[in-house]
Amino acid sequence: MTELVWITLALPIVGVVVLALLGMKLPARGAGWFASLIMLVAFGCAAIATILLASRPEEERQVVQVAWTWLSAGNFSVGLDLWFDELTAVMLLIITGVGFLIHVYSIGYMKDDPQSRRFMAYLNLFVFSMLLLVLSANLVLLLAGWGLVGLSSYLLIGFWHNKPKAIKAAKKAFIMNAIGDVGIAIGAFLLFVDLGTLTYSGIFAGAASLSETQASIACLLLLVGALAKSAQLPLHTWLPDAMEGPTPISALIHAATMVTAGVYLIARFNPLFHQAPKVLDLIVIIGVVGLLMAGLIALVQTDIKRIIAFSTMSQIAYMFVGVGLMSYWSGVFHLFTHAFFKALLFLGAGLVIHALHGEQDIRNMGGLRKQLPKVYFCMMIGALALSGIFPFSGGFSKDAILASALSVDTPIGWIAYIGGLAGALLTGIYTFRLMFMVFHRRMSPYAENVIPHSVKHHGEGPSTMLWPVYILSIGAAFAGLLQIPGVTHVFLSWLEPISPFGMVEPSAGQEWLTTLIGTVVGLTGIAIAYHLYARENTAPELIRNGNARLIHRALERRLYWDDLYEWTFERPLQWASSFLNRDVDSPAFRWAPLDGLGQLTAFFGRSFTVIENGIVRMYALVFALGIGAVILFLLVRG
Amino acid sequence: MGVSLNFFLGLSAILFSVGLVGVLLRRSPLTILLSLEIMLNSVNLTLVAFSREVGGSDGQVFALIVMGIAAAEVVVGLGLVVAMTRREMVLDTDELRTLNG
Amino acid sequence: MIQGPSVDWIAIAPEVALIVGAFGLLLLATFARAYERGLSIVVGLGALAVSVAFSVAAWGNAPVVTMADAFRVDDLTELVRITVAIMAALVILLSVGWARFREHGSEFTALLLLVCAGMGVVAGSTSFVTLFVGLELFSLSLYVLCAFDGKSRASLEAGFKYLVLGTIGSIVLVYGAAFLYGATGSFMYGGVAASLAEGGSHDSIVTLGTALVLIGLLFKVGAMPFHMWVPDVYEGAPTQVTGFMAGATKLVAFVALARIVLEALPAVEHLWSPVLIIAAVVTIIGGNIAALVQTNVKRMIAWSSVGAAGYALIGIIVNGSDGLRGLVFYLAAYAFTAMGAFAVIAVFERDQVREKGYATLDGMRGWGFSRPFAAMAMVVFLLAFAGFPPTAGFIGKFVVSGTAVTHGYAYLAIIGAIGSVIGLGYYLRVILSMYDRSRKSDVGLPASPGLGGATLVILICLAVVLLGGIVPGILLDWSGQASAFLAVVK
Amino acid sequence: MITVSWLIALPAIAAIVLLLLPLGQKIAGYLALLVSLAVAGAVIGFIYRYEPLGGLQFGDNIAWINPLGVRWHVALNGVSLAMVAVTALVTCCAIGYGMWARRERSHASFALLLLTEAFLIIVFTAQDLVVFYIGFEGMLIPLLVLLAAWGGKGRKAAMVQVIAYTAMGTLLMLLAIAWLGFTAPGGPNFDMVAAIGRGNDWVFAAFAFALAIKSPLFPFHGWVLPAYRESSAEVAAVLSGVASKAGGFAFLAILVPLFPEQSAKYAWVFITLGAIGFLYGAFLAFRQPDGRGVVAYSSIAQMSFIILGIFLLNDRGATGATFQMVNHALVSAALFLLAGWLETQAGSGSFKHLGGLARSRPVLATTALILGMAALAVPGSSVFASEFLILLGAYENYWWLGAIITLGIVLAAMYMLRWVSAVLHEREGDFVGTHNPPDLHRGALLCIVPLALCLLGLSIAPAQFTDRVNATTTAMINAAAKEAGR
Repeated sequence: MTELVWITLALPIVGVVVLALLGMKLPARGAGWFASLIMLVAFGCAAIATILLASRPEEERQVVQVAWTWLSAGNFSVGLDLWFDELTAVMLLIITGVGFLIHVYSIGYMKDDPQSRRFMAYLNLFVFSMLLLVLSANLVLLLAGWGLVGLSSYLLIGFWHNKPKAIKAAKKAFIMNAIGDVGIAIGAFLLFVDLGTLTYSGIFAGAASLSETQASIACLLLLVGALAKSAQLPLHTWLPDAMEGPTPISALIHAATMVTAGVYLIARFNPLFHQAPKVLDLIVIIGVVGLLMAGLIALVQTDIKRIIAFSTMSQIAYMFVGVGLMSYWSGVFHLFTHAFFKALLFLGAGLVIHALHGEQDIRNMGGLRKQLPKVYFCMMIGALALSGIFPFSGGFSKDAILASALSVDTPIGWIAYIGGLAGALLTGIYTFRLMFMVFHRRMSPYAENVIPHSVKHHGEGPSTMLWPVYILSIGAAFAGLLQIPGVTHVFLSWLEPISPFGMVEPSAGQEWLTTLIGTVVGLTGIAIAYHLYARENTAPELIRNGNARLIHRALERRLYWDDLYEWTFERPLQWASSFLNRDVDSPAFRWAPLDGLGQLTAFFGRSFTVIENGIVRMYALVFALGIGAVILFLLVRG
Repeated sequence: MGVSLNFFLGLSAILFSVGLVGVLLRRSPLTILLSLEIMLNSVNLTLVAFSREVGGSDGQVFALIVMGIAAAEVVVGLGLVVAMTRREMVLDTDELRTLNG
Repeated sequence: MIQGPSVDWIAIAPEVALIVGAFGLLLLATFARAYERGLSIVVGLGALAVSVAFSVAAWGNAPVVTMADAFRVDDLTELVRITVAIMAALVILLSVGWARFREHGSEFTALLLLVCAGMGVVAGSTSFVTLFVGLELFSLSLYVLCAFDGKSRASLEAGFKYLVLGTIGSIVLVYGAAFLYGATGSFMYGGVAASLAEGGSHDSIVTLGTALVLIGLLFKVGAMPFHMWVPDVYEGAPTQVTGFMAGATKLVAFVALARIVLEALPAVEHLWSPVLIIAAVVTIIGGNIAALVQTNVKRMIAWSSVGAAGYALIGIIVNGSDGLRGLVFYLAAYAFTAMGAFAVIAVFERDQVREKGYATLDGMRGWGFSRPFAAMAMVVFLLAFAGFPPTAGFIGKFVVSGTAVTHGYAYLAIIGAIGSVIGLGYYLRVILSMYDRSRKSDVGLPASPGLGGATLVILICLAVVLLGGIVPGILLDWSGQASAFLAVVK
Repeated sequence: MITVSWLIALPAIAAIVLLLLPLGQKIAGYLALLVSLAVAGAVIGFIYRYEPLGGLQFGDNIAWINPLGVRWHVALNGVSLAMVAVTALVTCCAIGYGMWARRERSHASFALLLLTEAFLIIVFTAQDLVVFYIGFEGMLIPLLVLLAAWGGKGRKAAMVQVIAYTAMGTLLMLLAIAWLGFTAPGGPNFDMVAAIGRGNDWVFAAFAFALAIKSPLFPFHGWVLPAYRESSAEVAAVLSGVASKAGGFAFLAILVPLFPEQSAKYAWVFITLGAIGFLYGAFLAFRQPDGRGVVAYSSIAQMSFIILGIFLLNDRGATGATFQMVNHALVSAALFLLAGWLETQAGSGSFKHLGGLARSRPVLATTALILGMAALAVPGSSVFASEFLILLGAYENYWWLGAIITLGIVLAAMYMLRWVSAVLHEREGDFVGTHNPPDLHRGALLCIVPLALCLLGLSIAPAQFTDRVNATTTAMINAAAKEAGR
């Protein structure tokens, strides 16, 4: 079984090496299919490994294997250790499964791009990094994976590197993630100082011995990493910009896998977070605020991918709420379903954009359901799942989180519950605003121009792009059935062993109640969206009148977070750097020794040689004065 | 023994100074050579004076040697002056300043 | 019949050989003017070889005192004799292609041999009388050698300036000796020391005498503020003579200074030590900063040799056995370095005959590409001046400053270090200029007359400088053996 | 049996041969390359035979300058071995690059590079203080001549800077060495072992001053930017890659073991300066107008960081610092070679004129990216591993210090990304349009790839490195750590 896991981990890096070395010698399509095939095999291995894991008795499902010592110094040593358990298996399946689909999709998506081989290599690199992240059995290796996914994310966001906006977005993402990396690194240092080890088993075993303060500080630092990677408040600003990258990337990295790593981290470190209940509360608060804020901002965005991006942020905030409430299973469950429906929405959006020759503004779309019926159908499934409508997958998972909040029955729980329901309303509105503006209402002039031609030539899109969407639709529609309250509990029982302290499990009654309320709220949101957007884009007039205008503007500027960071960090940093360069380093360290000392010495030299004027009488005079000086000196001294 | 040592020493110091001032003030190479001779003679005077004071003839012998060497000195000096004249150089030491700095 | 002092002819054989060679050469040359150049080379080198042979044979023997105890032949004397003779031989080799040498080779060589003889006398003198005689013997000959390039006004100017100032220096020295004689009743170093040790040494005549003797010697070594002659004379003199002066004269003057202050004046260390310290500090700093602003390379090295004199003074000030060994090693190494550097300049000057250029920094631009060997050797010599490993200059600097640091004169060593840093600044200007790409010609220059001799000189100096840095053990041993004959105060 | 002395003699003799014999440029190049490869091969042999717990190995200890008690004592320990290996590698690459770039009078430049290598190996292997000094000061000569003869427009000013800074430091160190050696009990003795614990504060200060300049440690870094900017690419690679490591190496291998008391007493000075320098260099790198400026200031930052790691006086810090020295040597050497290539091909290294080079130049883009990512210590890279160790060491002693310097890591990410995108990405610069540089040439690539491969190898198994040096670094800091009470 562990061999299969190793193979799963190794395959993508083999892909990277092969693609990098063969490079242009490979036909573009061949490279795409090769990378996809690798992912398929990896998925197969992961699936078989999961089945083998499931066939073991529950207490033997935690496998740790050390390959070799990676780094050591004194009594510090970390190895290339694999950790394979139920949580890892879920992540593994999502990464390789969704990863495979998106690889296939990319073949079609990138078929006209001359650099598609590079794209495929980057994709494989990302998958490898992500697998490393989830498979690691110690914090250093986790950090390595954590950083490498950041790197691949950087490479892929900036894939079209002649677009300055894309490069700027890529850098922003990388730097914000670097802040997160640093957070985790410091957390690791503190844990090492406190516990003397960085392996999961060591940390989990020693967690109980930590004081609450120690545990809280360590958890806070890990949380910094989680927030940065999962684009949660206040480190979220990179995610919307990251939409400058190719759409498959948005689907894979910025929806299905990488951004959920924060949730994975918290779930993984649940024994540690258990020691820091205040941090868990903080996570819930951040989640609630984040999901509401992202939902509100999503209401007014006009870029189709940005809307989905803010929705991603909002949905991950739900997961944070779930894990923050110690209902780890529900958070991961939502992560699981979200991978399907959000990847689906992104890929669907990609098809729309493809059909519109790269147009991303939903105001330039409209009425596309006739031209793109299959896409419309699939995206509708995704939209319903996202809005949490029973019986689509999102409904089950989101309601599981909210039901957990209900069952906790603390002030925090109630905040989460009510906030989550409000978020569900927003979700319904912004999701269907998107759906109605893209697929319903009258077609915009731009779309009218482009679409007939596009559909005539390409249909709805190449089959490599359509089939992944179909498969994801099936997942988005039915993945929730794994966990029907009171009927099936595959997910819960599968994940239960990962938390030694148990998890919050709502009763079936609480779940059904929440499902009912959630569906009603979601449908209400859809109704509002229908009222506002289904026929004409009436909302702008509505909102731009009166006091709502200011709010609208603020939401459009994403509540000024970017401006805040620009004025508090970016500009002061540049200013300080320029100041140090111009006014400190150059005069104090580079100018002074050179010109100052050198010129001064030369000046002394020149003044001094003035008496060496060539006239022998002068020389004799100096001689005479010297004689006088020496005699005087000796006589005066005694 | 009417004249004390200090008188001789004083005289020699004056002679030395005269010679030195000559070197400092005069610009003719020949005068400078003359001034040098005066200085040498002040040394000789000192030597002889001390020789008388100390007893023995060492100082006087040394004075003789100094005289001999002074003669050689002048020969070399005059030779140089002659060479300078033959190169049509101005016999003014203040003009001898192509070498400076 | 007057009873002359007993003379140990074997002991003074090196000087005798040189003097006989000098006069023999002059005689022979009058009869064979046509062969003047060849004769000069053969007789000159022969006399030097005989002189060296005698010295080498006596190396390691017990010291011999002769000439009415006024002359002592010990290993220090031998070392000076040998070094000076080798320097003179190098001068002859370097002069081979020189037009003046072809015409007046016998005079030049004879004077050179006399200089060597005088220096031998100075090195071994234990009396102010012999010191003065030796000093004047080599000084007078040197004045002429400096002015020897009759076609050059600068050469005459240099000779005259050297004569005037050098005479003042000698006068001051004798004047001081006279005062010491008056105070102690002796011209012998030993006698002076004994008398000073007995009586109180606060007598103002002693003070005056000490001061004047010191000044005379500081003049000869070219220490500040009695250095004024050095740049002009070094610049104006024929380059090979400059090399000889920078190397041999300095060595001899320092040996004389060391003998006097350590053998004659140990009782008045409180008088000479502060003077030397101040002179050392002023000389190191002054010499180097003046060199920094020079544009003529010959003059620059002249100024740097002023600085080097200051550095060597540290060895006397410290005057432990380590310090004196360092001093002797430093000076011997310096002699070869300076000779090598001036030999390179001589090569350059011959290349520049048509342009009538001096060895200015500007004139040297790109020259390194035309004469790669000479230029590379110059780099080594300059690095040796600056005290970089693996040259003898490094070992010299290391031993001198090391003893200073360990004997409580760390501040002098630090001053020396500052001087070295400034020194690096101008040595590198020369290197930069030689390898300036803005004016380069790949065309090799034609072989100028006498290049072979110059190349040989450069090679010899290079070998000594590098071997002195790479395997300095033997040279250090010799220096130690020689310096052991200097009394150590304290 | 091959000893370390061979490693020194081989390049030195080859250098002399190259200088003296009138060989053709091509033959000279191949000869130099062959010699550097032979040295590298011998080093690989040493690595293979090295016993991590065996103390000093492959050494020679013979009488040399008897009157001064100086012995030719050279040998390898773990740290030396690492530094010698990296020196051999960087020299190969530098010579290879020089061949590719077809320098004028290249035989002289190769000879000087080999001479530099010989001196550097002396520095890294010397067990006698005078021998160490000879290497330390000696390497300045070839480097300065290389800078002077093949440097850029501002080379004269750069040289003055280098001299003003380094010469003063090394001379003071010479005085310190002299004091240590001449006052040794039982006659002059310059063996390092004999000097342990005998120094006083002043001697320590003189040593530290020289090493701080060489490294450079803030605030003695003024010479770095001009020197790195004006040197030709391969010289800059050697200078920043290995020559600057002589300072860091000597801090760890000489200063700390020889002056345990002072090292413990004044550790805070170096830690403070190291922390300031790390942030300062990062801040300055952030706004440099060209690639060399960025790498120069990042080198200042990195060296400050390394010295900080050494003076943490714990296993993690010392091993991490050693590792970081090797990593930084590889990274900065490769980056300078790349920068040099860019300058020759695009006509400028200035960000103003560059940009968009990634388009249709996949090899260049990949190489630059890998190096850039290694330089910013992307987690999982060997640089990350070493920085992690140093930071871990910092946290063990002073958690607040670790917190401050982690800021520098974020800054590093910012300035390296700026470099990557300014060269490779965004819009095409005007010089890129006019010069239309090709993709990275195979010749230049061959010089950079070995460095990058080493980085990759070290990323995969850094423990292969740390296991070999652990014992040595522990021994080096042991006494000082005891003094500091750790």
